[in-house]
Amino acid sequence: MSTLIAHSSILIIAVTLATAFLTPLVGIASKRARNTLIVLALAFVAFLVVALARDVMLNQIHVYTLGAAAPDLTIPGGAIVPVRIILEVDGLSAFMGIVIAIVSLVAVIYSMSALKTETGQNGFYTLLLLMAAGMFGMVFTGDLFNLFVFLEITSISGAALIAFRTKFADSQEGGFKYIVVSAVASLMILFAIGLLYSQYNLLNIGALAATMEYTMLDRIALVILMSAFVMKLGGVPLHMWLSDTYSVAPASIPALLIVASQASLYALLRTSFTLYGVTLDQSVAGWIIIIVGLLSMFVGVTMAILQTDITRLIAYNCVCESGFMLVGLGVGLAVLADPGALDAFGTMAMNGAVFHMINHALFEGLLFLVAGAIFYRIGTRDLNQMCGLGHTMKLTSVLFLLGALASAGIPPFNGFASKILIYESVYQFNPILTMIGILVSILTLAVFMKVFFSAFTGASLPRYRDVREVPRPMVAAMIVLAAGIIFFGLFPGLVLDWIVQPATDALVNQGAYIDAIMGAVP
Amino acid sequence: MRQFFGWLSLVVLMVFLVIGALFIMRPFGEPPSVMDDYIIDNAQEEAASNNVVAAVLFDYRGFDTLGEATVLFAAVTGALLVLRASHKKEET
Amino acid sequence: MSKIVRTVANQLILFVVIFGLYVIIQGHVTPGGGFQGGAIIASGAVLLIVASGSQEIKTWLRERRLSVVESSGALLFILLAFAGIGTVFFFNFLVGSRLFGGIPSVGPNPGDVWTGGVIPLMNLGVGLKVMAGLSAVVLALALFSGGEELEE
Amino acid sequence: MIHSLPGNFPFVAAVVLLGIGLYILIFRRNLIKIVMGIAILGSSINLFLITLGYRIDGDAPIYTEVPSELMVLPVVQALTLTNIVIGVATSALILSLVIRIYRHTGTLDSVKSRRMKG
Repeated sequence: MSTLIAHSSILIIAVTLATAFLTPLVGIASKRARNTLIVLALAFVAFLVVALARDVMLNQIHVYTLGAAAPDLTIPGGAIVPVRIILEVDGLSAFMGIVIAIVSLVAVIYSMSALKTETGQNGFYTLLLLMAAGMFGMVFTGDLFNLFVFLEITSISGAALIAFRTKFADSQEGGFKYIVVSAVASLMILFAIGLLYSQYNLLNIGALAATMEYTMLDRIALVILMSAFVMKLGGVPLHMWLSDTYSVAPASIPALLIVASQASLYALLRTSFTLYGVTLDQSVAGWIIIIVGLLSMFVGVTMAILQTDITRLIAYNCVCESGFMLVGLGVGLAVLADPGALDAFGTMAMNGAVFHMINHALFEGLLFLVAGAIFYRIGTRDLNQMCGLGHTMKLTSVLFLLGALASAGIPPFNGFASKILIYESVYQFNPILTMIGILVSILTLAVFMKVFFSAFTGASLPRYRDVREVPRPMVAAMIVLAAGIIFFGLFPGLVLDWIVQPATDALVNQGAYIDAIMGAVP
Repeated sequence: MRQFFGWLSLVVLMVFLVIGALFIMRPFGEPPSVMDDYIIDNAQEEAASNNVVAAVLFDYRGFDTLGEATVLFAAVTGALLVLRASHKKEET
Repeated sequence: MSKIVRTVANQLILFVVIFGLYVIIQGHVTPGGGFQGGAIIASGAVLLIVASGSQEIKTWLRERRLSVVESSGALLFILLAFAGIGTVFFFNFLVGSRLFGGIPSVGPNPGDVWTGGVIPLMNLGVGLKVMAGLSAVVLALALFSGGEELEE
Repeated sequence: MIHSLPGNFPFVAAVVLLGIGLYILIFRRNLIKIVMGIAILGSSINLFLITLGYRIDGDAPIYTEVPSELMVLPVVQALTLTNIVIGVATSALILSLVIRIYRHTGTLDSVKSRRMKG
């Protein structure tokens, strides 16, 4: 068991990858065998993630040097810096790993019945697994260039998945947009990596953070990295691609795309907190992130009001909710150098934001799955054509209401638990931010109530008379997410203590991250 | 139109950063080489390869190469997926 | 294309494949490697497609078969990486053993193919993968722009 | 600082390519040209990376019978190789998407073919 845990960080990525390579071969022989293989592999990966997360949160940062004589031999004898690729899993990485494992498992189970009649399923599941592997790689790696490679894996497989419905031109255009944005963002990231490499001849994040001299060039690299990651996660000046791509993808894919954009958020945090950290005065960067977050909240909610397409509406809601995370994290970043303020409200703000990340993945995922279920039955996403669906799709409408209330931050659901943390702490930083946040939440509630009453209640239309509930595996996938929402809402303290607090501690504690790599140096 | 302005601001930012970067870069031809010197000196013993680039690709940074092969795999799968026929009925 | 072009292409393909294999197998001694060699062989496939047309090629080569080869190449690569997991994933476990285990003397020396540990084997896997993958994409694009949709 | 400009000329070449790529990406509406823009952008980054690793009078990092004292940096060459393959993969996927879009809409103009509002 201890051997398994020692190798678990690489096994999580490699097993997912190997399953993806195996899927086309098995899929030719038998569909059933392929589906079993995928579910078993992902369940095994989920088990490994939980075991690894438990180990990381109880003991210490987990380091794995690929290709060295021993996993913890980060710096070979005779060298003074790490030369090999090192996987480094701290609290935040483990937290993200849990999110990715849950959502990808749910997405696979949902797709198995939602796509039963489609062609090209082998390719679909291959790409889905590759995307999961790419996200695992992004959050576990401790190497900048490796991060870039896994970002590319995630975005290329994501673009192909968005374009999966070959019948609609929209899908292809959405995929095209996504891949153009991703290609530009990742090339910018590579440029910044080149700038850092030219100065220090290093690629490892921990080693770079230890030797960073904060010259002008480093600041330029920071700005390029930050704008590229904001572009990838859909922050406001660069959010236009988001609604076009999320709305045209097959139902289970937006849930994964949300997690992919959160992996980009993770990368943003890694660069700003760990790579640059407290030595660089981060209050300017913090304020930039806060402003991006505020704009995201505002634009997201106002654009959501105008939409008549249900998935586009949810996509704009995603922009809005990621604004909350950015504000919380920006406040944390702005006071990072000030221990008193950090203790008073900075840690709490980051707790709220990190907690909101997992909540966001749960409730937005649920909303997208519900929208997919509606599309599965009635074949349209247009809100003007939906009426009275609640009479026949009772469970779906209840699940939609649940997701909507959680998104608007109504107690006792999970959105409330994380938003209240953000409100309270941000109020001490700047009261105006909290007021804007509450206003945006109320508007979100209004948007979703409008959708709920127009689509699910009212007279049932004759043409939707024989619309039935969706098949059982789809319902099961949605119920898993709904159970998560209720559980996280009822017991926020438990979640905070177990997974959120270690993640925030890891974020703040730059020294521990560096020591795990450079500790061998006298 | 808004997209245009978003892109434009991005470009202006990039151009300034890059021009700034040029003047403060390390001089061409004299890069620092902490990590690379170790690899050049030890590649023949550790990876048993005369070609140092191959040693970096498959030994020191083999995981990157695996990722790169995966990118190509994903792109090929995606291209075949995008170009496939949808004979059967679309989901309704 | 005319008969001359087709005949020449059919003869030339042999040399292209041999050169590609050479680049793959010598990857750890001379400039080259799996990616480069695979791309060279795939360019041979492009030559065939251009010379004889995608309709003729598809009677004996379909992109589905190529994608099976591609998966196998990728699996070979990742299995070789897995094989080192006794110590660490991606550990070069063949160094010093009988198979490709020779260690070249330090400093300038003539290259020996029988070195490199797992590097030549990984080169082979990657070469197989790149060759099949690129040929499959080119073939698929050619068939699709010829007005045909690919089968499942 | 400015005196280092003539020596840094290879970086300037990379940045000029970068500018051309971005220009194409933003001001051209033809989808194929956008793909070209991305390819040029990728090439500029490749050029940038390779120039970072050059040492004056350095040889290729391969031990042959030719004696050599100094080798150029090998890691950055491996990174470039990786980026080249990634660029090829991106182009392959994006071109197949473009062909599909053309089949659907009959145009390659990104403004005419766009049905989504942004």
